[in-house]
Amino acid sequence: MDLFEHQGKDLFARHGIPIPRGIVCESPEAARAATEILGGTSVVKVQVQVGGRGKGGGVVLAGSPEEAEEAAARMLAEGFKGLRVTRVLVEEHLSIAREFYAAMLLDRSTGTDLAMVAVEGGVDIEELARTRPETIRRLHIDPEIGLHPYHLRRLTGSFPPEVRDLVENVLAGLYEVLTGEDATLVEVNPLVLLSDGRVLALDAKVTIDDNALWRRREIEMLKSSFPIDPVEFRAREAGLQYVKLDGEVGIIGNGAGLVMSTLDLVQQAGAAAANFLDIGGGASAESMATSLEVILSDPSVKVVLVNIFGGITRCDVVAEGMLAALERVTPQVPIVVRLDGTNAEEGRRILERANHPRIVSVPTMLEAAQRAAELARGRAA
Amino acid sequence: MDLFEHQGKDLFARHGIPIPRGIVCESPEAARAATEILGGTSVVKVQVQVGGRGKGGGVVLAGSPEEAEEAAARMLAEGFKGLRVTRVLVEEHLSIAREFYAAMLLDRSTGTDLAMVAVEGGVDIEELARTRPETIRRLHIDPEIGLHPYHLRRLTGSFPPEVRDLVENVLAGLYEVLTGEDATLVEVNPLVLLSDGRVLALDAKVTIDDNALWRRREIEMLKSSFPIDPVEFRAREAGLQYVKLDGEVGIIGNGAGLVMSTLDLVQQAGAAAANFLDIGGGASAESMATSLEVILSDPSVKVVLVNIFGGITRCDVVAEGMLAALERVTPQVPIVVRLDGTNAEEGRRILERANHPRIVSVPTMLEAAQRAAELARGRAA
Amino acid sequence: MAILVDEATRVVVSGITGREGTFHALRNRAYGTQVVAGVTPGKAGQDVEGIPVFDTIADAVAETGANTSLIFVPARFATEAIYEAADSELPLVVCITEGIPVRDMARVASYLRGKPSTLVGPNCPGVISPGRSNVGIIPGEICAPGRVGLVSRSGTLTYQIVHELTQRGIGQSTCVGMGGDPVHGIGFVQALERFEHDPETELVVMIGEIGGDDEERAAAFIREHVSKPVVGYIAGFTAPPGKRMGHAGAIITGSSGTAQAKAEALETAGVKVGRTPTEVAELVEAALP
Amino acid sequence: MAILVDEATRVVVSGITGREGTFHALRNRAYGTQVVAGVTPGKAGQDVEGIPVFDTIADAVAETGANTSLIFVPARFATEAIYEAADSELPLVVCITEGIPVRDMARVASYLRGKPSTLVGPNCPGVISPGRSNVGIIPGEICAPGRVGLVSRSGTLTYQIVHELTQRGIGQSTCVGMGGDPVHGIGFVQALERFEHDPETELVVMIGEIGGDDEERAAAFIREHVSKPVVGYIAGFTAPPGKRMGHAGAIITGSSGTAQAKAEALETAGVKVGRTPTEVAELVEAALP
Repeated sequence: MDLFEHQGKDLFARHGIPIPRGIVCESPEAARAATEILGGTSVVKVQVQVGGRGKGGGVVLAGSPEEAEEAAARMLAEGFKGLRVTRVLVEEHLSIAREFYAAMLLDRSTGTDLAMVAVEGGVDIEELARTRPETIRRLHIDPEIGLHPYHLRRLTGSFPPEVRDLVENVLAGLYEVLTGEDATLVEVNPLVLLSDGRVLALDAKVTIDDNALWRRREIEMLKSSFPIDPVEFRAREAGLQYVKLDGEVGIIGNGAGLVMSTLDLVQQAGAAAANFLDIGGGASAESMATSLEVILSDPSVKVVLVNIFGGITRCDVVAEGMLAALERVTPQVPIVVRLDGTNAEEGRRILERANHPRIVSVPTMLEAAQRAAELARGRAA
Repeated sequence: MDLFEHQGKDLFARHGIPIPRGIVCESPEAARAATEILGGTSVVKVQVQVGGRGKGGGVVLAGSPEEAEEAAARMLAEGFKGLRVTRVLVEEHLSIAREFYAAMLLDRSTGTDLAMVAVEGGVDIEELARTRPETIRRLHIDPEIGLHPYHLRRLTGSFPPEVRDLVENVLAGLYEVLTGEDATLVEVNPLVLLSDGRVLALDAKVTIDDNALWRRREIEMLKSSFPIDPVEFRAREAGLQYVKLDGEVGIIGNGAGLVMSTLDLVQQAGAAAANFLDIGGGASAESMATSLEVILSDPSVKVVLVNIFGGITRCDVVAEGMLAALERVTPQVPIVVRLDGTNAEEGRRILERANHPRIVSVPTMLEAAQRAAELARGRAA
Repeated sequence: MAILVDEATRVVVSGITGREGTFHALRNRAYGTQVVAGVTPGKAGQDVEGIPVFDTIADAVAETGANTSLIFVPARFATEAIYEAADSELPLVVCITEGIPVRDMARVASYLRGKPSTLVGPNCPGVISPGRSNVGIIPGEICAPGRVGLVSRSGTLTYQIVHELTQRGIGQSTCVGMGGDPVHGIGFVQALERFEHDPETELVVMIGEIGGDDEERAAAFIREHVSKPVVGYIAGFTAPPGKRMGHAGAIITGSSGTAQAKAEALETAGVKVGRTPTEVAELVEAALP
Repeated sequence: MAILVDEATRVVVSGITGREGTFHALRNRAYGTQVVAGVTPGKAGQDVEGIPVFDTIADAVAETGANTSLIFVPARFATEAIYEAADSELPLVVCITEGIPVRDMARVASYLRGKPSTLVGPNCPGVISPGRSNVGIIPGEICAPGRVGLVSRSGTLTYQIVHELTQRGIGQSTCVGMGGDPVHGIGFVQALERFEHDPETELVVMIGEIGGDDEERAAAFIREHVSKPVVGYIAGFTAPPGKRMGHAGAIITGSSGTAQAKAEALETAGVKVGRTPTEVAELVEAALP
């Protein structure tokens, strides 16, 4: 779960990391008032869960309350990179002397935490990593012993001596957020040294482990602030892994790998997926029914492809779920179905008996993908 | 640092382990009043830092306030096993259905915590360990992962089903005391099941790691309650490792191993040590001076034996410390001195120059022990 | 021989009295697996259709000689079950449970280093040596005994590919579902190493997906240490790049992590990479003697 | 050869700017030890009579090629220094500091398992290979190069016995002060193992004391794995039994832990045990060719 910048900064503040003064605004008028509070100038920052804001016009320096109002109005009206925008962060305008980079993440290769810092921060950190990787200090922190002062000293060795203590304080705070809030990533880019000598986190990127949200209820509740389209909302409510894509074949499968593979096969067959939907292991009839309803409610879907290989999931349950959905909604598009694995025969028999006009049963995954692509092309033409 | 029973029980209570109602009393009258508060009967328990109270008359069942007063008066007047007694614990008299045993300690062999429980508790636990070791369940708990519910289930597997949860609660509390209070040993013998179904810690033996007292200030302050003789008090104030013994040769050395070896040699030479005193590594002149004063203030000392082999400790500093002490006190007994190691020549030269009438310089440890024993025998005769 | 599980495997199921635990324990037993015990705290003395239930794994081991742990308990109790199995020194621990916080797994992984237990999973379908022993949720009926070893990060994709192999008459020595979690037990490298030394395995199929660098490390290992033919599959060529927030991930993985990069790394190491599950089966068929 | 330290040893001293750190670093250097660096946070760039000071052990290693850590920092920072040395993968870490809480050391010991660093100490006098390298606080002038290996739980008692050996013209290959803390790094067994394989060591002296079971385990190891003669000494025959509170200690150690029991265990394993330091030296003299 990716947090908005202002939510990440709230966590930072709670763990002792200095952040700029700022006010979250949901209207242009609020942005204007906030700028007045902040002394007449401000930085207006769009709140979205993607990167690239600086280059994409998502961060605007406002020289007056009016300029802040205008910037906020534009962001709230136009959105950002195709995403709906419901809020902006209006922050004090600061005099920056120098920019650094700091990040910590749980490194899956080693199963330990990895801290990274660079004395050269700013937007081009990836470029820096490619061209001069030695400028980025990396240090693994074994979870068995946790963060120690020597880790901090090693990380800040190339920082100007007068800021080392301040940067170490920020790093200690980042480690607290990482380990104490079940984050998998915390990133500050840039971490800034101000002209007055303070060190602040000017940005905040925080990703929380979805598997740990049950013990981070306060963070989980932030989800309610995320803008979301109605289809995604329904899918999430049903506990489904759903990602909207640009194509026309609605895809339902069980297991991320199988669904990804289905997407690949559909593309190889000349069509494109309208979504990624994983009903997960051991899906109930109800979650299958909801999945089908979710996909059928997407107007860009020309064909539905249901690809189930049962392990924990039982194909008879899946078939019943599909029929349940088809009693509630009347599909306008064909539904290509391929069932295999646990109780597949029963599942296929259930569908056969139902003899639904939209259901096209296909024996193999490859053929199912090809058939769906073919049908999609036919309907698109 | 060994705690009194009542102090251990305070720690137990703080970590959720049920204990009997009890009142600490420093006078017979208080014991009488406490017994009245507790309903007219009580158990009066002498508070000392040694075991064997049950067999030694240190625990008295008082059928009336008067009996409690008498018992307390006897304990406070007579002491226990040669120790001064300043307080007794007056506890409610309980109806005991069954006795168990539970202990946890940091096991030096493995560097992990070790839990031990027995369904048969009571005073004869060591006998049980010898004759039927299988009745004592032992389980190591790796500090890397800490105590888990499965550890508790394994430990309580042979307990009556109806008390397992209660015993597990006690064990979880003991583990908290062990790890959270820097204890090296926590022991409950007996852990009792009462007729009304409750499970209580009827006794408490807690040893705290001396090296960790700087971060357990509240526990360290309990030291002020321990009765101590004046010689021991001075030694402790000076940071010296001092233990009073029964012999007549006062021994000062540096390093526990060297001092122990000196004790052995004195005994082999036919005398006995009056004490164990380790001035520690890198001793200052002042700590040497205090050591000598402490030993000289013990009337049972007939000869002093100073055996120093310098590593961090410098023999010149030791010699100066001795002379400083001899300016403050005038010894009535001979002081056999053996200096070797770091700056030994300077040390010996300093003593030679001082030419003190009581100081007998001896070149080797073996000869020093023999000479001290000889002098002790001569003076004893 | 096979790897990890065989006729000598004796399974103790943690969470046996739960819905999934009961279902799969009985299914594994019906397959012929020796499911000798279950563990559910507080239910010692009961049984699940004849499988005795114990309070602790230690009790189960003492009473039944179990040597393999199979874990079905809910996510928030699953790491506890792994620790318990490791402390009972079971050589194999198969954790099916999904949804374990990654930080908890990092601690587990750290604890298991140097311990005698091999962990498979979590969030995995388990291990089957067809015709011998099935420990987990892989549908036994899609497998057949044979000489192809298979290791996969993906559950259902494994079934798909095993299914296609079996339909062509190609049996498997052992199929290992290593699971898709970021921090996990046995990986491609350790499975490949075991298959390399297993005389019954003639060829290895490895099924990867986007993310992480398990496949890249496997490619490096194959080049140095694997003499048997390896056929690969990578899912996620058309997966959306994802709404990536920060740069840190890209900095540590560099260009790797994409399906394209993984497939290329494997091909450079001499692995034949199929573009579809069907092509994987065809490549295996062609490569077998 | 010798064990643990020799001419190739390059020492970085943690806490070099403290009183004891400076004193012994210079003393070790004066002995001929390559003391190449010191570490004191915040004092990087300074030097201690020519020994450069760094901010971290990692910096010191990068700049000076240090391969051995010597720790003099106060007790509450000492485990930090051990972790730092281990994370810099120094093969040898010698911790002189005394007074470290035993629970902290238990965590250190757990962390070091499976790591490439060997810890000596804490609360120990260090290691000396006479004439080659002295890492710690053992007075170099009481030692002489030779063929007796020595390992001891006690600091000053070690000096005493080394002194008696040297006075008889018996030199030492290496003297290891393992320290007297309940949880410690290298023990008798590991030192004996290294001496057994060291071609320059012909005989081993081991100096134990009451408490724990290190000596008993050493006796078991000697019987199985040590071919060289071993001479022992145990301190504490007349030590007071101590004001023992609980029974738990006695339950786990049984009858062992006393000086008598330790001496008997060693003698049963073929070790000659001297009753005084002087007798130890005599036994060594008699046993050497």
